[in-house]
Amino acid sequence: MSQESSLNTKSSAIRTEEMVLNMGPQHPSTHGVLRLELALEGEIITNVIPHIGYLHRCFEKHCEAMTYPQIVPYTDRMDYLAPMGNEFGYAIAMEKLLGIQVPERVDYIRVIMAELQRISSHLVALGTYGADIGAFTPFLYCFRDREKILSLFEMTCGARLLYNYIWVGGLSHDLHPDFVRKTREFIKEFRPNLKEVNDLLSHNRIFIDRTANVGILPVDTAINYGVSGPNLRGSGIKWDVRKEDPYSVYHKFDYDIPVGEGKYGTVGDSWDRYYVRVLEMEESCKIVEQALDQLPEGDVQSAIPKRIKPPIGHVYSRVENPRGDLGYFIISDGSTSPYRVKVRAPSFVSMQIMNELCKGYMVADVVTILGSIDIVLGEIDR
Amino acid sequence: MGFLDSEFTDGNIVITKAEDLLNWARLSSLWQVSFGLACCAIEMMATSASHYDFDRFGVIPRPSPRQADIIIISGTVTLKMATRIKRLYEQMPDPKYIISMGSCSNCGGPYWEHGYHVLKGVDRVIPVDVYVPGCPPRPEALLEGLLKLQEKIRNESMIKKTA
Amino acid sequence: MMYDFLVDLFGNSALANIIAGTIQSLLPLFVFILPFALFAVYLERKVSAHMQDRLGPMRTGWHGWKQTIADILKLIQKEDIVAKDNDRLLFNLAPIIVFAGSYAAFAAIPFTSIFIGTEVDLGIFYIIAVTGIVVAGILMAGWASNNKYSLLGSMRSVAQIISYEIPTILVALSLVMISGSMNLHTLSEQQTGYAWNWYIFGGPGSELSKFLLIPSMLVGFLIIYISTLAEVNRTPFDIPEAESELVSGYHTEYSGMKFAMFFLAEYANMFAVSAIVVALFLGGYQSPIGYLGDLIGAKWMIPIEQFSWFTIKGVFFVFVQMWLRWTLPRLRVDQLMAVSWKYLIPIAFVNLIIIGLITLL
Amino acid sequence: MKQAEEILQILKANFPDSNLELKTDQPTEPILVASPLEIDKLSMFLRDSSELLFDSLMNLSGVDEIKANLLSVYYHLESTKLKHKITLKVSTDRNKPEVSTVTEVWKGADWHEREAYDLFGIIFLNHPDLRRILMPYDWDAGYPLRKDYENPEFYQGMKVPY
Repeated sequence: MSQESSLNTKSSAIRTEEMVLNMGPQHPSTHGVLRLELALEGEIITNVIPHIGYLHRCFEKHCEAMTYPQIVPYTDRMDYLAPMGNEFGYAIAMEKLLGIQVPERVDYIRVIMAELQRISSHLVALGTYGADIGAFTPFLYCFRDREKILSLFEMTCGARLLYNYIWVGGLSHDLHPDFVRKTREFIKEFRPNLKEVNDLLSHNRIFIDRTANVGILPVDTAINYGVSGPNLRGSGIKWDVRKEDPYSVYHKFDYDIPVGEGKYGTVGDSWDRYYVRVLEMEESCKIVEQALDQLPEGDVQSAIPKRIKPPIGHVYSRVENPRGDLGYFIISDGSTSPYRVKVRAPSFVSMQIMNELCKGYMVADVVTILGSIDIVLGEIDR
Repeated sequence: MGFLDSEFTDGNIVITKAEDLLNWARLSSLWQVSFGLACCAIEMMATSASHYDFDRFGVIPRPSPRQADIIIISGTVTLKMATRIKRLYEQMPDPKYIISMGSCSNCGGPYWEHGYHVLKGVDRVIPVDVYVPGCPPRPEALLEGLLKLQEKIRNESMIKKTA
Repeated sequence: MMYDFLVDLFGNSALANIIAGTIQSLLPLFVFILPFALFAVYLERKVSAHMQDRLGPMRTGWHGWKQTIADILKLIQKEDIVAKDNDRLLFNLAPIIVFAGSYAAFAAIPFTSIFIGTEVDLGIFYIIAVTGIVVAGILMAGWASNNKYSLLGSMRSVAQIISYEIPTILVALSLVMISGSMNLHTLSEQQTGYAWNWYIFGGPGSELSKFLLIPSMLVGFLIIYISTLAEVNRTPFDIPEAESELVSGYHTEYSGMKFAMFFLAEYANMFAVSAIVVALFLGGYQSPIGYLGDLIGAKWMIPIEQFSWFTIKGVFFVFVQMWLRWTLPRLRVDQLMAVSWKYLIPIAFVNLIIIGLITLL
Repeated sequence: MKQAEEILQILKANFPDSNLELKTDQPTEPILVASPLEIDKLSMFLRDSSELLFDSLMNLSGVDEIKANLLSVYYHLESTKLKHKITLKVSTDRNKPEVSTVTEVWKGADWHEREAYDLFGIIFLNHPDLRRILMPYDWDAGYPLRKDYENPEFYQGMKVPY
């Protein structure tokens, strides 16, 4: 009887319960092995708990056991969509610690490689984002163009994905004689292809409805969380390590920093973050063209030290990777391998805003928001 | 050995032909779990994309393991992930096949020595049919691995035990 | 017609009736639906591949034409998994119901002027009612799977199919008002002659009302095409099986042949809804340019020609469905509902009233 | 834009009791050494003071200084408005590694601190959710990045060494 009465008192409201939905580690749109624990009220998200570490490959432990040049291949495997950027960051940090000045040709080639890598990385981001929203065809168009960049890299250093190309103090190979011509050809045919993807995806009404006004990230929150790269710029602030903290020869080129403008919704929504990447590819093309025009002659291996043994001390240095501000913190104890290396991975930091962004949206929007942050699990877990 | 026994052990024409047909069906429609682990997953995606086109061989990605036939372990298997991979494998219906793609899932790859959180070879948790070496393997290498797997399936038999 | 012939063939007895009934009901399944579903899956893969700069299946036969046969043969060989916590009865029943529901719709579809499964006077009504069974099957599948993705997928699917049935019915109703019949055979017969007599161009006749009807009919055609897209869960309305969110929706837990049944039902359904659109608006099996059989005086050729025309029109709309799928992203579940309740239904209502007023003229 | 010395002067004026020290013997950037239990108040001041405005935590790294029997935490701060940077360091006893959390100040510190806890065993006092992050939740073989870490033979029945 008492049970019945207690039921009766509550019968005015239907008993509801939060549903916990486990997304991942095997799920088509978690971009790798991320696990998201979603608390749902119907289809509305009340809480998101990301669980990471499914790809923790002990990068930092390996650094402590390897010599300085041996670390380069391991840096490749962190953000495996932008290995050139990772190597670049490591080389810059080590050169700062060692006080090496690299030949100008090396700097130019590094910039060309890093920018081509940025294009290829953003192409993957665009393609997978389209696939997340349900349009599968742009994904294949993006991969088609990416293949062309990979063949440029292959021509230079023989590898398709993980290059071990940028060494401390130099490069592993000089450019192939055809590289300059082929890169120019690529950029010439890439621009119309990018427009095609734009027509198919960026300005598609359904795509805009799905992404505009979803997952709005205010600038203050973004900075407080330490978010960087296209995610931060999507919130409408012009902040790029290449301009704020110039490294290599970036100061010699003329390019813009695209920012989110809230064209179809609020500034800082998923569409803005997405579109900043599209615009950045165009800017990267500009940088590559200028660098190819100004490319000096020289030996790319003249500054490579025979034996790397930095003084006791520490260095923190950062570069603008496709996903944001990639920092290396290296402590040297005077031996041939570092005492401690810590990587500030941009995706690791950006991933933390998931909960902030997703609350109150629907299950489908989790995919939209996650895709717009553009994470790489190799970098988050290292 | 009696006549009937030899009919069944040596394989008669009807059984052999039926078997060929069934093997052909299995090998030309290998649906893959759309599941990527690490760097190799990007090469796996490139293999399914326009330039290399996995679909030519009848391989299409299925998001649910219940509807898949092969699982390509594409990348480093960590200890935290190993149990999930085992579960994923168990969720797949028989007959199922596994391609281990890349050094990491073959044997731990570059992380074999200091990787305190890396499983040194996915064959420590699930049985592997084809190993594809490389770090990461090129798409051509993965295609070659798939052809090897098809060869293996072609020689399977319902009656005769294969190794 | 066919039924009578078969009954005659087997001698007029109760048994003959049963045999004739069985043969007649299975005939479309084996002659048309299964081959069509196999062909449609192949077509989908080829169409998508060529739209994406790829080749698609190439290794099984000429340009991989045997691919779907291999797929089905493989699916038969697969282990049939029923997990411990699945509701065994419903889990096994669901694919059968879904398949039966989409298959039953073919009974009332007029393929030619002489062959039609059963000529029911309530043709449209019957098809809409019988495809409603699919909803029950999907809900069963989602519930019995005991999987959260399946449940969410089936809930979405049910909400979607029910919402989009309303605009479909409203548009069908406007046609019923003009033609005065619910029989699809009659409807097709009314659109005889040339393409100008199709209902999308206002139907037969040459009075003023025909020309007044044309804009309304075009609107009606668009509405019914969009809502049938949603009813068969195709992009941009493929939310129930949204791969990137819900793994594969309500059939996540199904393996082997049971999955194949969902798979074939989906493609059979694609043709069924296209067939309805064709029968209502595009003259059904009628040729747009007259019959060769009439021209050379071979009357027996006409049904064959009609069948070809019907299939061509149907497959064309199936092709458009595929084209859309590989071009457009998908909507979100609330936007999907908004499209139906905020746009399609009011427009369909207004359209219905306008058509009613015109027919009163 | 302020140099490390100026920042130290400002901090000394506002925190007269703390013992702050600027190490300039490094070949690259100088380090400001602070006390582990005061770092939260110090950070709050660094963020909010109108002269400093360190609104962004670039990096937070744990370091095992086994020779000195210490566990240290390095903070790399940056002001996106005033464009200056500073490196803070706190050191704590290896046997009782306790540091105040800065998650209140910079939300981005959350996962960095969890990572430092996971890999070094540094306990961040008042952290909202101090769990392992990269390693499995049931990992009981210690903190892998400590210099004296030894890998277990088995984890959940799987052999760990090669």
